[in-house]
Amino acid sequence: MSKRFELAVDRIKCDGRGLCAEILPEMIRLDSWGYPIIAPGPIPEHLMGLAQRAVEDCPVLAIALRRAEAQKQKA
Amino acid sequence: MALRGGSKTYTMEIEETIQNRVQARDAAMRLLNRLTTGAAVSALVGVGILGAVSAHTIPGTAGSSTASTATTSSSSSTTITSSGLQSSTTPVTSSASSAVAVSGGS
Amino acid sequence: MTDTLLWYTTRGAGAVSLVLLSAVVVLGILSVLRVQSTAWPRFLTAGLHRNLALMTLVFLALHIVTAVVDPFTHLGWLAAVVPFSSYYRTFWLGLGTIAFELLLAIVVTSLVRSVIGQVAWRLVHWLSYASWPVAVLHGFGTGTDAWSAWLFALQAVCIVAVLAAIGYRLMAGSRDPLAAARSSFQAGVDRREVK
Amino acid sequence: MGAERLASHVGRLGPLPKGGHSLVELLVRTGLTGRGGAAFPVGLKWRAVAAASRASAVVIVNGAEGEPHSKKDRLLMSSRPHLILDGAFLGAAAVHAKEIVLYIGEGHHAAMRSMAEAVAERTAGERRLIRIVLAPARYVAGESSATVHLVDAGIATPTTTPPPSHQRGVAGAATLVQNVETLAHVALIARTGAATDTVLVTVAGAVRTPGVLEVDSGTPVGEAVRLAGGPSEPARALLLGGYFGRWVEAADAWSLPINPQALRAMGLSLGCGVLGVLPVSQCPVCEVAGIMRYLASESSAQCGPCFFGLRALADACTRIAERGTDAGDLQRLHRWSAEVQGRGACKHPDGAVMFLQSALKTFGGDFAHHPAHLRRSA
Repeated sequence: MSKRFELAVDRIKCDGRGLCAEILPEMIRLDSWGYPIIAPGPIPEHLMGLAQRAVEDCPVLAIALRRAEAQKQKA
Repeated sequence: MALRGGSKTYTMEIEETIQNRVQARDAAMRLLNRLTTGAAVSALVGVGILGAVSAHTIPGTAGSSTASTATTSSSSSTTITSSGLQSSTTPVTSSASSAVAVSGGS
Repeated sequence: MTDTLLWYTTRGAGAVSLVLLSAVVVLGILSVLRVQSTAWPRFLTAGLHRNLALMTLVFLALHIVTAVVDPFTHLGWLAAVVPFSSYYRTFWLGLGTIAFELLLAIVVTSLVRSVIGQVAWRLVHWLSYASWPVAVLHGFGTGTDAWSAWLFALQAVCIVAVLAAIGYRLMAGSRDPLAAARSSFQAGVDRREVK
Repeated sequence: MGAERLASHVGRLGPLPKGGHSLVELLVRTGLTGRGGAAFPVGLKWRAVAAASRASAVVIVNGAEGEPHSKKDRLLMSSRPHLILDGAFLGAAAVHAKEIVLYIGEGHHAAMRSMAEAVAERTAGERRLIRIVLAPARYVAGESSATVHLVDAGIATPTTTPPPSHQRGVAGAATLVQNVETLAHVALIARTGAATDTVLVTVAGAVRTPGVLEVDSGTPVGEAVRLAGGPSEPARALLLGGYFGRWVEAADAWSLPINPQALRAMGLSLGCGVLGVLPVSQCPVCEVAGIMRYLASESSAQCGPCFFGLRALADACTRIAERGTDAGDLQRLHRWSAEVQGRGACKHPDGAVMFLQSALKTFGGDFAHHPAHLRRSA
């Protein structure tokens, strides 16, 4: 439970390169202008590897993994 | 009401495209692995081929004995720059070897 | 016998490294240009760029190690690390050392990009445009005798490919769709001089 | 109606009381919320800044007032500057700040002069704390991370949150960004020990005497409109809370209480306190299209979804306004506004989209059967 992560996009850094949506289409799609729309909620275990890949491959470091819990506390 | 209907068809569209995009992703991942492996193999083969070509184009040609004598002679006189020594011998073989180069390259 | 084998391997690995490095540079530029198609997603360009860059290091290692242990050249390990410290072809070999160290810096910073941050990473990555030409020069300078014809042909191909990619990039301009609007907005709310 | 001098200010209200920790708890109890638009609970914000302060916090007194119809902040600055300064000093003491920045819209000349003169009347010790910074006249310049970015780097564009300004603001220090009216309320609460019972609103649009009013909390909207001379022609709807606010049909609007908490309980918001009256003579679709165009042009073009999304939404609104209703455009409006929501570094796209969604709800019929014409505000 404590190891649940979700994806967070830095909207200012993101310039719509779209690699994340190519790598993880299960959770990320692009809007009409090429910017990612992330499915809400924690990343399922079997997609963690791809999610990590999406984070590492972002050319502008605009997407990151963060603890799902921290978000819940805030909301 | 238009909104309800609209968003519903839209989500269905998304479900469908997710499947396609997952398949495209998997195909591209396989392609990446194949291309990388292919590049590694061709690079290794390339080292072999280019090494061989390099051996052939060495002055006095392929004979490894000549090459090794060249090494020993130069190692005995390290202070003399070997580049000067070798380049002086090139004009004799250069035209022939460049022809080899062209045929080998194609 | 082993001596000459080493010597040939050095040259073969050097030439292969140059080809790989050129491919890496071209792929990097294609990445920035956001080249893609349905069968060729953008992460493929990026992934290949990274994989080939790591592969380049492997072949460069082969190139350097075989050159260093080759008794003919008497390089010693110092020459592989400190530029212009070898007796053998001091200048041209020094270029090779520089190119390699630049490349090493580029690869290492890329591996720790998330730690050092995007700005620092990008600054270092600009060194690619220095590393590649220096490597090409190193190839020209050290390619001996008739081998140079071979090498020249290979290098010509690499140079044409990279220059074409660079030219394409310069013509294409910025691919960030927000760049123009962003800078014009910022110009309107920039009060740095007033402060 | 000149600015109140320090002597009369002190004469009227008495000296500035001690604030500190007990004031923070008092603010939490009174439930005062920010009057800049976001309505964040003031006590909680002060508590957070104080916790992160390490005696080096910064207070930004936000008088940017970039909202096109709002006038209440500049009126307050030009008439009761010392009340605002009192609130700022109380804030600085409560969060252990080392600096107070007066952040004033560069077009608000009277407010600027009044605040500068008021500062000059204060003690040397107080003056040392204060710095005045001019805010560019753009909508987002008053957004809290943008105020911090301007003070820090000289560029009034929003920055990525988290971390929020109250944790990491000016030069990395915890920063309290507070609207001028909010600080004036704090200055009064600190003296009386009780919640303030008035609210500043700007009545705009189709009323006889548009302007700023101070009304008792809970006053019906209709009463405020009557105080502004009443509608100048039959009213169609009310825009409550400015451009990030909500549309309400005139018939439902008049009875709404002007009270932040009560409105919030009804799913509405007083926002920055603008009550905009739309007359029946004006086409709501065209009005909405114009405002969407403005909000799109005020995107700082840092986040793609905001810049492109708002532009596309404004374009679709304009197409409906100019060429008449199109089912495709209407559907796109709904889809895109859902897509854009929550996808900016700041709340600009969210505010614009909520405005649009409320318009689509309130003026659903107008959007569904709009003839081809475009009537800008007459």
